[in-house]
Amino acid sequence: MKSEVKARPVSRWRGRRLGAFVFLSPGVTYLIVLLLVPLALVLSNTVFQRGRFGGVVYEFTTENFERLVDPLYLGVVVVSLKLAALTTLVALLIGYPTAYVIAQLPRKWKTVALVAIVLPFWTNFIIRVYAWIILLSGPGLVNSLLGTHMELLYKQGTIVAGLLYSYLPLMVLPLYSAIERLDPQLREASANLGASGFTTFRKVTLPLTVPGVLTGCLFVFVPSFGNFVIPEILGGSKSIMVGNLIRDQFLKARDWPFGATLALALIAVLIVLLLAQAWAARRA
Amino acid sequence: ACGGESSTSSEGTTAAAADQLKPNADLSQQTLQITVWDGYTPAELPQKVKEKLHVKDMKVTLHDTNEIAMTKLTAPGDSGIDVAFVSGQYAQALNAAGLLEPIHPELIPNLANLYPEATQLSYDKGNKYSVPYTWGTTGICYRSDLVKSEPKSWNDLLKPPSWADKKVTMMTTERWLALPALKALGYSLNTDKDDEIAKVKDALVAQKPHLLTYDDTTFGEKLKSGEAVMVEAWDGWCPTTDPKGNIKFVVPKEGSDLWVDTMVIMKSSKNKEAAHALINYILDPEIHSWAAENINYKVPNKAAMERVTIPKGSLLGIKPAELLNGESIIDLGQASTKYTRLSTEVTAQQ
Amino acid sequence: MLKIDGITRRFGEVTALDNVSLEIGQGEFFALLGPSGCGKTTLLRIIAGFETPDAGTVTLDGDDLLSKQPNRRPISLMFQSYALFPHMSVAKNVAYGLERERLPRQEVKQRVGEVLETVGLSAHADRKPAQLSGGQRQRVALARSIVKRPRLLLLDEPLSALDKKVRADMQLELKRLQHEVGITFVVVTHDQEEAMSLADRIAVFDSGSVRQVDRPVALYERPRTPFVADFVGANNLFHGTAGGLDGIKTDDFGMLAGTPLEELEAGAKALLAVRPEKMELADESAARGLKGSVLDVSFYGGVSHISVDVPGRAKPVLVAVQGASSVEVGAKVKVRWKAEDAVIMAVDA
Amino acid sequence: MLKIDGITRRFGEVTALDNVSLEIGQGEFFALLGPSGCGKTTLLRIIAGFETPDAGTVTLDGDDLLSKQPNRRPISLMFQSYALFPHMSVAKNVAYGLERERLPRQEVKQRVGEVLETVGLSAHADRKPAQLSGGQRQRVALARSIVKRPRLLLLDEPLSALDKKVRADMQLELKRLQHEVGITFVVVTHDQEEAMSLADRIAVFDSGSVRQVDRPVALYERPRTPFVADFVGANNLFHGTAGGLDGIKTDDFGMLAGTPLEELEAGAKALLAVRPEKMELADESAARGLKGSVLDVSFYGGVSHISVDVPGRAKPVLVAVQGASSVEVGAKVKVRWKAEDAVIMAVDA
Amino acid sequence: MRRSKLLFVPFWATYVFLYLPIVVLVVMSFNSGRSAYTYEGFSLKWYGELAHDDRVRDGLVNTLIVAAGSTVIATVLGTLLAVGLARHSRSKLLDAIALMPAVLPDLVIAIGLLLFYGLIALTLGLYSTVLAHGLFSMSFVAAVVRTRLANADTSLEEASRDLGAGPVETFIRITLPQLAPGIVAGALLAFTLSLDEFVIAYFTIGNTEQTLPIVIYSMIRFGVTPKINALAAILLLVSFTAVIAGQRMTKIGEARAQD
Ligand SMILES: Nc1ncnc2c1ncn2[C@@H]1O[C@H](COP(=O)(O)OP(=O)(O)OP(=O)(O)O)[C@@H](O)[C@H]1O
Ligand SMILES: Nc1ncnc2c1ncn2[C@@H]1O[C@H](COP(=O)(O)OP(=O)(O)OP(=O)(O)O)[C@@H](O)[C@H]1O
Ligand SMILES: NCCCCNCCCN
Ligand SMILES: [Mg+2]
Ligand SMILES: [Mg+2]
Repeated sequence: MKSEVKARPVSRWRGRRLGAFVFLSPGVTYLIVLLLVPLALVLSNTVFQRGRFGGVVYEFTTENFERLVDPLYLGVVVVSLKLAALTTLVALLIGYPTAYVIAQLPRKWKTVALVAIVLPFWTNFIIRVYAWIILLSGPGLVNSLLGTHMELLYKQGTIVAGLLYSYLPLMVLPLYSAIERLDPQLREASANLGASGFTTFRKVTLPLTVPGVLTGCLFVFVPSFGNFVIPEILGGSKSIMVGNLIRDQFLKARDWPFGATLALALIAVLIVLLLAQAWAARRA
Repeated sequence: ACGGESSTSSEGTTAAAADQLKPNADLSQQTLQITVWDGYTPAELPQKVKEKLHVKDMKVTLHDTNEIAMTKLTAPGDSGIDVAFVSGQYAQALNAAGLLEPIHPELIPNLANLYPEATQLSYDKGNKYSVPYTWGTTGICYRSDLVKSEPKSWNDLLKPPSWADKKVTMMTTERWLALPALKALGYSLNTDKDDEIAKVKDALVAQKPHLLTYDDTTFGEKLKSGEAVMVEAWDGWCPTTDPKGNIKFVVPKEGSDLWVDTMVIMKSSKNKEAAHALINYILDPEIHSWAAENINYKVPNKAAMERVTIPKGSLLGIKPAELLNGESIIDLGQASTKYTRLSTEVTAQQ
Repeated sequence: MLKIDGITRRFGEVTALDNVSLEIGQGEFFALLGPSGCGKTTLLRIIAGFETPDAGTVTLDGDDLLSKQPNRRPISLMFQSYALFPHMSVAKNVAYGLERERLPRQEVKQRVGEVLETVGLSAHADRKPAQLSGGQRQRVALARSIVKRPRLLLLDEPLSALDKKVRADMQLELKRLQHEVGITFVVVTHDQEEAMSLADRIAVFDSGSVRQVDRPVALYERPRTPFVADFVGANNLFHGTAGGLDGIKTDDFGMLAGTPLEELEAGAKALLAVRPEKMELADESAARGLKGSVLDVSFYGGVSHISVDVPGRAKPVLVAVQGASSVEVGAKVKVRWKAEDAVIMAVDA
Repeated sequence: MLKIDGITRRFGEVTALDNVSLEIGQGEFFALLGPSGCGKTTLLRIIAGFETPDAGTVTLDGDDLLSKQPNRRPISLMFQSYALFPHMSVAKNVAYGLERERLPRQEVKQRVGEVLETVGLSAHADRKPAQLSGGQRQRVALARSIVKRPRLLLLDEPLSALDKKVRADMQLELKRLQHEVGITFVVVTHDQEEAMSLADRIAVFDSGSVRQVDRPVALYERPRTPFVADFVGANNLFHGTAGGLDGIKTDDFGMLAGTPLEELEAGAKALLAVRPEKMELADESAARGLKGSVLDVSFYGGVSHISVDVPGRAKPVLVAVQGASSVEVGAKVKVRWKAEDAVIMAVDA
Repeated sequence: MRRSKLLFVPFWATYVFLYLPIVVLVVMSFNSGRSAYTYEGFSLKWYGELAHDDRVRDGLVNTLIVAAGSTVIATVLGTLLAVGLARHSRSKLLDAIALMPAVLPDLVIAIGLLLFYGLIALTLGLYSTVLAHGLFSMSFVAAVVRTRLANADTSLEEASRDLGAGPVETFIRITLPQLAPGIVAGALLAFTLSLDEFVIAYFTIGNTEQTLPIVIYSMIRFGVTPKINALAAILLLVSFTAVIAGQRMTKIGEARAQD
């Protein structure tokens, strides 16, 4: 009997470890080899110097980190945060009701609506962004239709619209996935207790779909934050974002050490966000 | 100019001892892999090269910008590229990094077709590691029917008159972002002096509220549509041959640059004989003239240019001597980050 | 007054409710009784507004209910599967309905405290539903629906997961609510004793139709149809043909004594029903009664059930006696009853 | 044989199980009875392998169970909340366990058909759980766990959503399984009658501890602790001090007749319990008995409960009589009992 | 329950927002003129030009190979990862690492992989891009699937274990069907993102291959031409056809499963 008592925790643990191994090892191996090792390679550059003609000179320096705190770069970070946050907010505001309606649709329409969300994205990112130029530019469609000559492009608002357009599906899909599994009886119970549709949404549906909201927000916020193509094409590079900074270091200045340092800073911000997200999702 | 000297004599050329190449190597044992801008070589080039040079195979990779090409070429590991097309100052940087094979002139008899001026370009005097493919300058491209007065000075772009307010564009590729202000202020395009760069920055920041946008690629479209009336442009991309005939190009009185897009052979190439043969083939007037006729850039190839019939309004007529008035952009090594920083600081300005 | 008129609801091939009409008075305690799957939940869901009938109307005090949104109906429904909000504590779940009425915080707090006290969960106010046992969850669901004191309270198996003690307390509480607050109750229960003891009237359902609506004692003592006789309480049924005012004729047992509920045509098919507690177990040598042998004796606490195998009957005859019984399995006995304790009813062809 | 030894399980502050030990024999029908939240479900979940105890061991025929993965235990658990697979039809749900044993298709089909027939859901084989009523779902859950015929069957409130008729059928079926297949049953039920009639032995739980394990009749007639006396069946309890072999001394009623279960020290605190059905309702003028007036008469079908308010007692005395009662509310009566029908037990200080 | 009509406003707004530019693209693809802005008359000539463009065709084929390959990797690994993280791990750090590829700027991943592939002297090809796209797609799939696992009722899995199914079988037969809508959403996302991805593909693909975005990126430097619009229109047509065909197939599959 005694030996059984001892044997128990060990073998239960073994059972759990086996599960962990089966489920986690393929993905984790993949992450280590193709994410962590390459990231380590990039980040190891942060403490070295730019070679005279680009490339890396393996001499230790802290200069990159000193540059990092320059108000110039902080200003760019603030703008990026602002635009990304705004994009995320708008995406959530229109993405949530959309996902909600899709989740309630009859089964056959559900798939259709869902696929219709991503279908435009099976064309091409750059083509779609250019489509906005056709729409919004001086001689573009909107102005022709309205008979006006407004300058609609090259503004921060245009950047937000472009980011929104690019990342809205990343908001809708996780939200759909979260809303779809809610027990409809909970909404019924809420209505029965006198809650209006909106209150039910606020008090029951929304709190129960917080994990989906968090995932969607992360999916929209982060690539918006790190984007460089849209500020360039739709914003005319008049406001740049963190992504542009990093891109410029890697591709223009060929200052990989500083580019890696900026990337490190970005990753640090992301990790904080990701940890917060993981924490909030587990709590929800 | 001083930057040019220092880099041509830098470690690159001296360190990279030339391989022994066999003039009569069996090219059918070699393959070719080139990287080039889209549309910058004839689509049927690989086919023709295979037929003419009897190489086993030839493949073309496209790159969009010099910077991306540089990233691929400078990454650790074998890029697999034999011949790369990059602009002059990048060829200079690649060479300085020891990545280029010196050109073996004996394997490229067609070098003789080049204008003499094209062998004395400051980033690579004597074509030691690069062979020029196209060249040109930068100026103001404008709508003659929409401007109240013809632009003459870079200042017309930097401080646009009220009728051009928010109807001008600039390029952001950093050396070209700085060019108008550098020239307007009378500085060298290759300056690395902090105070001069600071003044340039002030000028560009002051200009920013009056810009339509920064644009490196589609400024021609914007002129045609009338969204912009004056833009900073490379000569070949200024659509002066537009049938409406209302687009003109001017090199401002303060002067401008001379840019060159070149062909280089990678040191890592295992097909160096074939690479030389390819460059030689491209310098053939019949092939090289294709570039002038199709991409509207002048080629530094006398024999080729003579074959070209120059359409009305085209800038192909600019003579090499005129081009040489422009200052060559050379790689500034460590100091080039100052221009990145300038570009960042200007664009980051809200 | 709640008036249900001609309600029909189909799910594909299944007709869950078939032309159901009921009238339930103000302040009445009304029970729905019927076999599993007969449509009870469906009816409650229609009244509450979560199911739309294919035909029929529902009015509350003359107002059409069906056209109202669920949250606008003065009705609380306790769900058979509870439907507790998993992200809210017990107290929050219970407070939910009150908060929707914009009651002052203090009042909400007080009423929630009271009702949790009533259902015996004061100590669990801060727990989440996942941290509760089955019966505790059911009590939260009950508390959540009664705390609102709506005009109409619909309870779907409200006490099925509770032990006898707690259940008795809850029953008392429901009665109190009915009397003090004057709420109308419609309660689904499979527990007949519960229905009998609590309800003013009971509707017996079968396959989507109402079979009988009556006061408990009448339902028990005067079932009008064989289904009700069989379904409500245990019963010993004998088939035969009407044989005058005092019995039926059977093939196997001859004439059996009983009292017809209504006049029956002689020769019509009829059913005679005797409750187990009206059955008497007599000695084998007794003069009257059907002969049989004891098959099984089951002890149910307060009563014992004795199954007696009577030759000629497929099902044994059930006899209930108070307390533990001393009769032995295998004993030869006779079962008999008084004519006034046996009910005779017509059988639909 | 299932041996549970010293099992303790805590959830934060709550001790759901506190050093529980039980031995359940091969082929035994064992019931767990206890108030809502006393730890019954937790115990079943530990046996099935979904909860790890903080201390204690569980062995089945000498093999340690706790070290086994749930799917390697020869045990079926029917979940209190059913846990039906929503994406599978009824038939698929039931077949699931058999398919895991890699039985031939034909056999699976046949056994699923049989068990669905047994639970009365043959017509619903192709429906999804969402298309079933509450009771139908419970029967699917029951079918799913019994179809495997495991060595040990754990049923958590298996029949709570069923009406009396279906429930009686299911009870018979469970009994049949026990006898024919020799399965050991551990059944949680809040239905005492069910426990009494089905179980070979019953364990009464309270707040995570076992209070008494006994055969049904013994448990009912000889409760060993006040908790059991009060919890199992209705009971009339009188507090007093031990007063010899034939009664207890009370403050309000003097000496009350009864039979002590064990010898009690004179003057020790004691409790006297009389079952309602052992109570006799006598005329006001009767010689013996406690005086009181009738407070309420409730009809429960087979029996009626009469509450009698006896001055000097907070709770009314409960009297059960068979059938509907003729006594009127307000009537003056006396309640009395025979000494051998009243049990006297010690009260822990 | 009746749904609020009000919710349909943002619902339709979303679709209008997503499709307006697409409609414009398609209309302009029939432009007989060269301008991207002014419609000069109907013409199919741009489609004709496209038909002869080998680069576009090869790019399309490569893109589909990369998208399909990476989606398969991502869906399998991402789903396993999501379940593993939700059921077998308490590590928040692991949670965060699993999300990183989805949220790191493409460029950082691209450069990292370029360095890594260089370090191990890998000869690049389509497969190196498949692996790279698999990386970020896996992360998206895992995250979407996890939103379904949160708060999930574990008693179903317990019931399955109880009925004799091992962890793997339980996963396949019970967990997976529960997760299906999440997995489908995740796979859709993965496929979509890969179809569109430019930067990482650019740096990780072999020198002889190109994906469509790379081809388009170089075509588009001079702005949109109707030829590119025509390409977009054809892509849309292909997508619609694929989706409708897919719908049909699942319907037939379902009908079969019913028998
Ligand atoms: N996950 C949990 N966290 C905290 N407390 C819990 C948890 N699960 C159960 N409990 C508590 O443990 C006690 C025993 O719960 P259990 O479910 O075993 O009761 P039960 O006897 O089955 O009751 P019922 O008859 O109401 O189903 C209860 O008080 C319950 O609130
Ligand atoms: N969504 C549905 N689709 C198909 N059939 C359904 C659906 N909902 C209920 N049913 C069927 O309708 C009938 C009535 O169901 P209902 O839930 O009203 O029964 P109930 O009387 O509440 O039973 P129980 O006492 O078992 O809860 C049942 O036969 C059930 O199977
Ligand atoms: N960046 C170099 C400027 C010269 C223009 N060359 C671009 C080639 C694209 N066709
Ligand atoms: Mg029901
Ligand atoms: Mg329980």
